[in-house]
Amino acid sequence: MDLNLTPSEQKFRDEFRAWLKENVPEEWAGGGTGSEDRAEYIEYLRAWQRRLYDGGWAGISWPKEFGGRGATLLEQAIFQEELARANAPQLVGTIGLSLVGPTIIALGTAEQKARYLPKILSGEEIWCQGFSEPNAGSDLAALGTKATRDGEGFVVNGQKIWTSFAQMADWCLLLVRTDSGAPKHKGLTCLLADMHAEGVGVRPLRQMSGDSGFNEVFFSNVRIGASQVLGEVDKGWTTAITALMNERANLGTGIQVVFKRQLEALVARSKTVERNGRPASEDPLVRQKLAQAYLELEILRLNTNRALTSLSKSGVPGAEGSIQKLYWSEMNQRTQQYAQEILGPYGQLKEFDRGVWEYAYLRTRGNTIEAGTSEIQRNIIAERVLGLPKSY
Amino acid sequence: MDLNLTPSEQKFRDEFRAWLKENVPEEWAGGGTGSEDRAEYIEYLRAWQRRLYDGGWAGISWPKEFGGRGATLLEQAIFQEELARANAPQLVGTIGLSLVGPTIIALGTAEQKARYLPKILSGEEIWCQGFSEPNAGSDLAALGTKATRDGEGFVVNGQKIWTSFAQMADWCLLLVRTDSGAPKHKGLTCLLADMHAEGVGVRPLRQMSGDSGFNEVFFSNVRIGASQVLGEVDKGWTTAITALMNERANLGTGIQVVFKRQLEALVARSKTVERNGRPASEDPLVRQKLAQAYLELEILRLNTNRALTSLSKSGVPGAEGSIQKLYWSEMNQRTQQYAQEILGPYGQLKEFDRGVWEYAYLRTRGNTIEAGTSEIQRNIIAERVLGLPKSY
Amino acid sequence: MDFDLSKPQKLLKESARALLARECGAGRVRELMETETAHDDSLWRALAEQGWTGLVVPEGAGGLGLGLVEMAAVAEEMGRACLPGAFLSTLFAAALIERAGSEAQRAKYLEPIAAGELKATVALLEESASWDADAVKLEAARDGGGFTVRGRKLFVPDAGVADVIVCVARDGDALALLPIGRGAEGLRVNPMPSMDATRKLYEVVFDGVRAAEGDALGADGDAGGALQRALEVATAVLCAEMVGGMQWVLDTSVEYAKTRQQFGRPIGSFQAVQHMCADMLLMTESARSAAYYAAWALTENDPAARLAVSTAKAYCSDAYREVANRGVQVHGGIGFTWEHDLQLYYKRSKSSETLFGDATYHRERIARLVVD
Amino acid sequence: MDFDLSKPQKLLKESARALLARECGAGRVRELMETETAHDDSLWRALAEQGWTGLVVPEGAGGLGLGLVEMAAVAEEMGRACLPGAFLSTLFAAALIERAGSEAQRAKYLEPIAAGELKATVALLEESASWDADAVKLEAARDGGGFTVRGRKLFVPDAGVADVIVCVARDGDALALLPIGRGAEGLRVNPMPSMDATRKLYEVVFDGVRAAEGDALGADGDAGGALQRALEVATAVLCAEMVGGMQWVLDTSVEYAKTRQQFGRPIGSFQAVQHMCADMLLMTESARSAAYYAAWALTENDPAARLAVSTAKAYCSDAYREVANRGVQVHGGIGFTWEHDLQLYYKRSKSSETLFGDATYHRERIARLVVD
Repeated sequence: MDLNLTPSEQKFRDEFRAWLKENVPEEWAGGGTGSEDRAEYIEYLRAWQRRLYDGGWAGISWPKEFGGRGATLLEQAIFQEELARANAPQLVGTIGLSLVGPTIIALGTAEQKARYLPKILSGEEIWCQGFSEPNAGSDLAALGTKATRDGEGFVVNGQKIWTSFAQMADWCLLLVRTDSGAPKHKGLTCLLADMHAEGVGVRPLRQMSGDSGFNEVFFSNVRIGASQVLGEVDKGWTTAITALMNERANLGTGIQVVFKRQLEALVARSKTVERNGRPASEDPLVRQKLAQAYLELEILRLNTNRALTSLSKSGVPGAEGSIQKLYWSEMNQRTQQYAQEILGPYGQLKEFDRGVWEYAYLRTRGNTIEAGTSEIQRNIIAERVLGLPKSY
Repeated sequence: MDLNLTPSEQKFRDEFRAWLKENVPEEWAGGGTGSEDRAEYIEYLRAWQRRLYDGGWAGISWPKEFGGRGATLLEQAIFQEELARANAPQLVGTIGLSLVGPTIIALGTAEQKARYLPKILSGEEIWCQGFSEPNAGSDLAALGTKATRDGEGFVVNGQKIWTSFAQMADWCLLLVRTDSGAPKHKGLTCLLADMHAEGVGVRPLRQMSGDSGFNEVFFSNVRIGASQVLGEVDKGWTTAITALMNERANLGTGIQVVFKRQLEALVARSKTVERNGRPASEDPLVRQKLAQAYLELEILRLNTNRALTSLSKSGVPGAEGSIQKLYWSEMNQRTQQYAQEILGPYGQLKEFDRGVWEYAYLRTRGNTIEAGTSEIQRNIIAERVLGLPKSY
Repeated sequence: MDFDLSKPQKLLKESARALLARECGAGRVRELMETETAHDDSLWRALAEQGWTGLVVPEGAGGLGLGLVEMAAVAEEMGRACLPGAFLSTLFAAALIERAGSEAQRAKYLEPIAAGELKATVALLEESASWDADAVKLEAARDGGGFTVRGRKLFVPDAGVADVIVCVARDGDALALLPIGRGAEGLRVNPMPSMDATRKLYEVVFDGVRAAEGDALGADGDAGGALQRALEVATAVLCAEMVGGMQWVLDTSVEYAKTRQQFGRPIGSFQAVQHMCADMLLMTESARSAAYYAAWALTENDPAARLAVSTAKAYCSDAYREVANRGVQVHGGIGFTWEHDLQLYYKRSKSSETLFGDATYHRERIARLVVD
Repeated sequence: MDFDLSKPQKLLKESARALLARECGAGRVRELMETETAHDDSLWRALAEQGWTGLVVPEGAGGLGLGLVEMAAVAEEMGRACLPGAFLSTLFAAALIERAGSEAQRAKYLEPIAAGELKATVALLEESASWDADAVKLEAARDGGGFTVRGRKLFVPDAGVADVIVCVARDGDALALLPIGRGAEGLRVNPMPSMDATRKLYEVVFDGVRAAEGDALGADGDAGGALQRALEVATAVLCAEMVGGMQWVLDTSVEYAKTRQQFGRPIGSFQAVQHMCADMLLMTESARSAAYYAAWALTENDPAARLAVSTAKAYCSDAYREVANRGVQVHGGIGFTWEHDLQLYYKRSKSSETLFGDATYHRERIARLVVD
């Protein structure tokens, strides 16, 4: 057991940290471009990814032969942490980089690899992921978007939901039903769908927090060629699982830095808001809450490091992702509740600290739902880790 | 809405309170007889019930024609509260009075009523309830104790568990399987079993708290006559449900007084134990815990009063009992945990306050298991109150 | 003992539900959220026509003179409808005026309030955000037979639409309760946009606002006591309102759990969902017991009333939030959208949690009464 | 970075599990519970033969000189076996002697401790039951080149079997750490029977007990610092022990959930039970991360070590209790019996919760480091 970084891990971190110091745009420090224009904003993010690419920092987990850096799992974690620590702009190509790219590498044809991978890395093409549907959330395999045969290709009709980045995406990793007669896990196919094709519509989905991080995507007689099948026809469930494994292997290393920054801000705020005539930070109840938030976050960091070690050694993603997701999502909800209790009515104001507490409290509520509800995560842990019999 | 007692309720309360003042044995104030002798202890409790009977305070919920007092539901609650308030000895005949008696009244033959009811009232005969088995806990209908036909009567073989009062009981309301071929709810029969019959064995079951409130009861070729069937042969599930309804209609009105006394003791103790160099009662964290314990108990009292009102008006016991049971059992566990946090290591001592905190903490752990686990109560609430579909 | 609404109380509650369903559906609530004050004249008139603006105002002052249990029954339905606007603020102010006002002052304010012609609020909180009267620092400086107030109040609900703002100021060791009319010289009201847009909050700036000595309420000297009692009344009514919100969330979630299918079965057949719903029921019913008891105890002037109010608010503050949390979880993604009405209740649960003091605050009050 | 036990560490842990399974099965634990001291010579010899009594004792003092990660690995297995007796007490005392003792004192005590010939404990708590050294009031009165101690200590673990009791007393502004031998004149040790009978507590009465000035540890003046560091070591080891207990409860509950049938299915197929087990896993693994990190940080003299220890103890205190609570609930009635071994772990979870400070205590320590 040695929790220090190895010299080569340190070198990786220092190198990337130095690069970020040079390259993170100054105007981003406030968390945005300053511009209200949506198209400009997207171009800005594309340019940022392009810069990472040019610097050799795109696809760091990808094998070198596909233009990646072939980094270790721990280096990937360091990469995410450093991005967050530097308060770098959002990675607009994240779905392509962490989910679609690795799946194409695993299951794509030579042509698909040549056609799509370089543009994912360079940020020239942005991807989104079209899996969930209004009636297929936790029960993903129940999805109903249909692709019917049309000559060599398909015609797609249906609706997807909770699609991040859809409003700026060029392509979509789309899971559709190609055989309605088969059992629900059997007749699915994964397609590489052009988001600019005729018949594709995107509607932003406003959240209770007021912003629109997700979208609905509508497919109305959208034609997709045979060369756009990823994996095999009617074996899309395998492709989807490969993609989801890649998603769940993301242990949330970046998000922890964000949490840490929020907690530091809360500690600082606790010294300026009042409780019983003195700074809240001197109130024993507030202190308990701050300490609990601190220790839970610290344990998240430690759990992550253990999971990284274990994944690095086994090479096989297990249920670590579910454990991490369950932990951080519920932790974050508790912490934001503590923040509200500490800040009192200030925490609800839209103009106190630019509304970050109000926003975070609301946004956090989605954490235990998105990317697999806490209930689904507990089922996975019970069944896959503990070997308990299936509950349904 | 009027939360005051009506004049007749007040009269009832005052009368019983006065009677208790005269009749609760002084030596009981310490919570026991002072004698270590088990047989003596049981006799003592029987004598106490006899005294209640002679005073006209046995079977207060029973119709007058069967020797009861025909009291209203609220008067029954007052009765329980006053017993607890007066710190009166345990009601050794409680299973007979609140569970077996009402079931015999509802389903028994004229002979059974004549034979059993008076002796339940007088405390001459003590009853226990033989339902649960090692393999039939939450799933009661899975029970396997067998009664095979033998001429007009039955021969019983099997084992019961969690049987309170078995070590002192004269009779047992025994649920057995009379038809192994039938679906599990169908082939059951309820018998009135003589605990002194040959082949009946009782083994006290020690709890983690060290005492033995429950027993195992073994039936080995025990002969039971045909006249001892309560209800109909193979329709014992109906009889059992009638009995359980009577059990669950007990809303825990007595136990609240016990909780109140414990909380008062905890508040008093919080003034003598230290926290950061001053009485714990001045520590803001301790104060929050005491207040939370107080308010939860107060709400238990209010919920009970609402349930009593609703039961009185509808006359039909619904899921009120499940709601009450779920609430008080989990509340009591939280409160005992607060007590431990407030008392620190003192709370674990067997000789601090005569070990009541140590005992209560451990004993409380059984609250969410006995008389229907919290999981079963939540199922009942979800399905019977909220109308959600069955989960299994 | 009868812990149930009487027939007339039940009728009142049913008619409130019907009226609010008609006049204040979710669409209307959303429209009002988007306005500056969340107030709507025609809706207000509808409430007033029912007599609700004067429901607990004494008959002598033009009200219905009913008790707080009746008020709680109506408030529960208001909470169920997530009624926007100044009802609770006006009720708080009216309760304060009733308890601290002279006969003339009561006539002056309560009659138009009962008639629906006057909306009011109480400006209490300052930077400390404390609900303790002791924390009031804003000074009512005495000069020439009157007061001059300079400073500001924060988190004042509905100040943007109130015709009268009762300012709680410090007058030496005592409190001065100064009703300041809208448009008074030196008075400025600035929005403080907050999570719950159905209950708008404001900063109220007093830039040398003057009040005549005779305008001050609580001239009998117990302004502090009157404020305390009025706060208790408003808190009990808020608790009843919270119960109504919880009931809406519970009903809506149970309904969804019965119909939403996943894995070929309604999600309500999964124990995890079942048990969440069971807990929501338990909390909602417990909150209801506590809220109505507080209302009853205040009406009866029961010595335990103060304790009953803090018990209710401490419990309801935690319970509404937890019910709302579970409601969103049962709904999954759709419950997290702007489009779904759950968000209205989710945000209301949060604003109600802190209004008139959160659970921690009320637990400390309980401790003072049962520990000290 | 490698957050995993090394091969030798794993081997050590496996051999500890095997030995404890052989020497300290549940039957043995129950026998020892019923004794006066929960100590057994042959079991102690078995531990000593493995070198565990000197595992973290420096090689120069006859120990194995291993680090706290190795100790944590063994302690985890001890917790899994619910090992009764004075191991942790002796480790605490040894850690204190190692940090506060002169070379001669270290030789005098650590060598026999490592050899398994000496058991020891530290007498710290008094009536206040506080783990803060500042709360120590028992006075070591200086007289004629020595100390006289009059008063009592409470909740001293294993004092009934310790050959040496290190008494933490007040010497003006400083602390005096006085090793008092069993049988010293004026020393009385009275049992304080407590919930967890595998870890016996005692009142230790000092009725004019004398100690020579040269016997006192911490002559270099930093007795307080040494006590603090020793407490941290003992706390980290206790946390690892708690992790082992959680793992036992988790494994046993999962096994039961797989086999116990109700309603024609294993109860582990009910979501309510599944989710309780999933939470138990999450807590056990989180506690493990925290405990091993604390052990590692202390070994490395990491500046964050103090924070790591309080993080681990605050989390483990809550987690072991909650895991044990769920363990009983999953088991139902049988888990509540004396007969079932769960009760051993249930009670150990409680005694461990308070030993060396409960979660509230350690959270306040964390606050001092991260808030102030």
